Amino acid sequence: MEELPLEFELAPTAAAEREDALQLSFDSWEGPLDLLLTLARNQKVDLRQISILQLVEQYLGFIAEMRAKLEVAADYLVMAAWLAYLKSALLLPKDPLEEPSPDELALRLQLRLQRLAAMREAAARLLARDRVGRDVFLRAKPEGLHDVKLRRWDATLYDLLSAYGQVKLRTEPVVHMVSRRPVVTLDAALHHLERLIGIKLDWAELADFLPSDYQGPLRRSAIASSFVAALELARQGRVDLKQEGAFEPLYLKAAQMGQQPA
Amino acid sequence: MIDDLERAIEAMLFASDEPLDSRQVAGRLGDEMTPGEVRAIIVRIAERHDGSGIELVERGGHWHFQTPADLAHLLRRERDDPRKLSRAAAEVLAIVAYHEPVSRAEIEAIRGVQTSKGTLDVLMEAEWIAPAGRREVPGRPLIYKTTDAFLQHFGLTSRKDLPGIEDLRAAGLLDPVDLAFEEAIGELDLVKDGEEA
Amino acid sequence: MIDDLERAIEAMLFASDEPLDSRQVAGRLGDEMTPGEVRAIIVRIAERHDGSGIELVERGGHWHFQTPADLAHLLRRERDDPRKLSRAAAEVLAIVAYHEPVSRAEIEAIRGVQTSKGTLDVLMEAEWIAPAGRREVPGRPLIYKTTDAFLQHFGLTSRKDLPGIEDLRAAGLLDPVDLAFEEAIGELDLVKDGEEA
Repeated sequence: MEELPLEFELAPTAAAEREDALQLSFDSWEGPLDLLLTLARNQKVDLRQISILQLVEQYLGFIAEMRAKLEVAADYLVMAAWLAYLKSALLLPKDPLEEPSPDELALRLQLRLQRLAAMREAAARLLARDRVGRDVFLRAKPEGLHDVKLRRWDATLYDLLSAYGQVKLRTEPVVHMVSRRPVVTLDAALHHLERLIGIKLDWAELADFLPSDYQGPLRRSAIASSFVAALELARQGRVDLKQEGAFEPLYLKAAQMGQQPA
Repeated sequence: MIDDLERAIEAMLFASDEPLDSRQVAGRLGDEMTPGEVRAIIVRIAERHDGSGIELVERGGHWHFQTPADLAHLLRRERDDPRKLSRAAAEVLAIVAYHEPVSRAEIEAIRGVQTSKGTLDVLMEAEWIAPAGRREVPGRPLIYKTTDAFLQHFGLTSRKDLPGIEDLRAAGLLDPVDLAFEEAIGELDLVKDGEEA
Repeated sequence: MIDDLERAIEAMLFASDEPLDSRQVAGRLGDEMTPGEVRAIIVRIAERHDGSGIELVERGGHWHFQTPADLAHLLRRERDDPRKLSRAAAEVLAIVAYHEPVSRAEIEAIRGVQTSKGTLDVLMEAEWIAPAGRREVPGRPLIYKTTDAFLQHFGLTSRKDLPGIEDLRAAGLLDPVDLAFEEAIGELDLVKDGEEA
């Protein structure tokens, strides 16, 4: 493998944290990669030269030790299982058909560790910059720049007159004119069906019960209320209903006495 | 080249959250200088800024940076903030215009709803209405009238230019709003039908 | 002798409680100058203050006055470390800064652990990062970027000033693992092919 292209110097504070890492500063760690990185660094080698096998062993040893003392977070255990698998894969003879290969897994892990290490380093360098309020200072009480808003109200003569029109309208005595809408009420339809059901003896289509002079909206209303009326009569056991299928014509006839409705 | 001591004192005065006197500055520098020496340096700093957009001034022996008074106008910017008059305010304004002088209770009686104080305030802020004395009835309520600014804004020569009730009716302004709306929709439908034909 | 325009701009930058860019300054001057012309004057003002106890610095196109870093020891009185960041927050901040715009999932992919909601909140509260729209991938995750306040706080003129960003990019360390993996595998295969030949 190639040399790591960049040498990452550790910030002194990070280094100090690392010394006792494997011991017990467990709560300062964020998760498995974090821990791995710490372990990786303790080997004092370039990440790409790390023996993944050794890393795995140290990590598993650490987890085993920790389990007795601490409630180990679930993601640590997932990582432990993954590493155990990786370890066995590295120890066993290679199966060329296996995908992905342990080498590839190890490579992927190393790439991730490198990237995290780079960001750790970047964070340390960022925090060490000359920061406002710590190293450089601003004016404590600047005069400030102020925008003074001059409120200007806007309305047109039309707004004014239509507003007055609405006031007048609201306070004038109001006469309501309700226009009649062409409807057949449920009561009317019930009455009508009850009358006709005695006359027609055989199955007849619902539409046949409607007066032929009902046209347009009135006819639509009549169909609707007659349908509801037919359901009501069927519920009362006074008519039988029959339909071949959905949206087929609905037939009805007077129920035979003594029979339960269908 | 500005020496380090002068730089340090300048930075101190700049970053301080309150004006400092030369004794305080000397104290922060570690008391290696007398207040008199510090003061000489502060005066030098003030002179260096003389005529710039920043000035170092002394008030009762304490020094602080500020922007020169003659530039204060640059720090304030006035901007128009146009706002549409609310429906309620338009109604109140119209009532004042048609019935003036009129008290708040009378406005409420005509509108048929309570009128918040804020609505009248808005109209007074716009300078479209103004108090016009008090009505000589129990309680002596304030009465309001419209102003010249009102006539000017709405392009009226005098209050007599306001259309009468019959004019309003003829213009359709006394039709219920939803009816007028339906008519407008009807016209739209006609237009559509026409296009399709 | 400093001319009136330069004085005015200097006073504005000095009085403002937040950094201003040249467009804002031009706007306040009444738009009689282009931002480019204003910028030239700001640069002149900055040069005039160079080496004094006050410096005018550019952060993300916005300018503000501050004390020079080398005087920190004189001005730092109490040891109140501003906004002490947790390690997790510092890492997330670095990842956002070096990879922006970046989604939470992408941050987690780099860190290898879940990022608690609180970590992003802390950085947003400090106004160092802000949402920058959504990534147009399934789930449309929110993406984050750093702010001008971030540049200001950390004394960066622009994102190009991020420490070591060019080296990291050149080394491919800002590329996703998948991409680096494909490349590394490709190289391995080439080596293998070479050996076999």
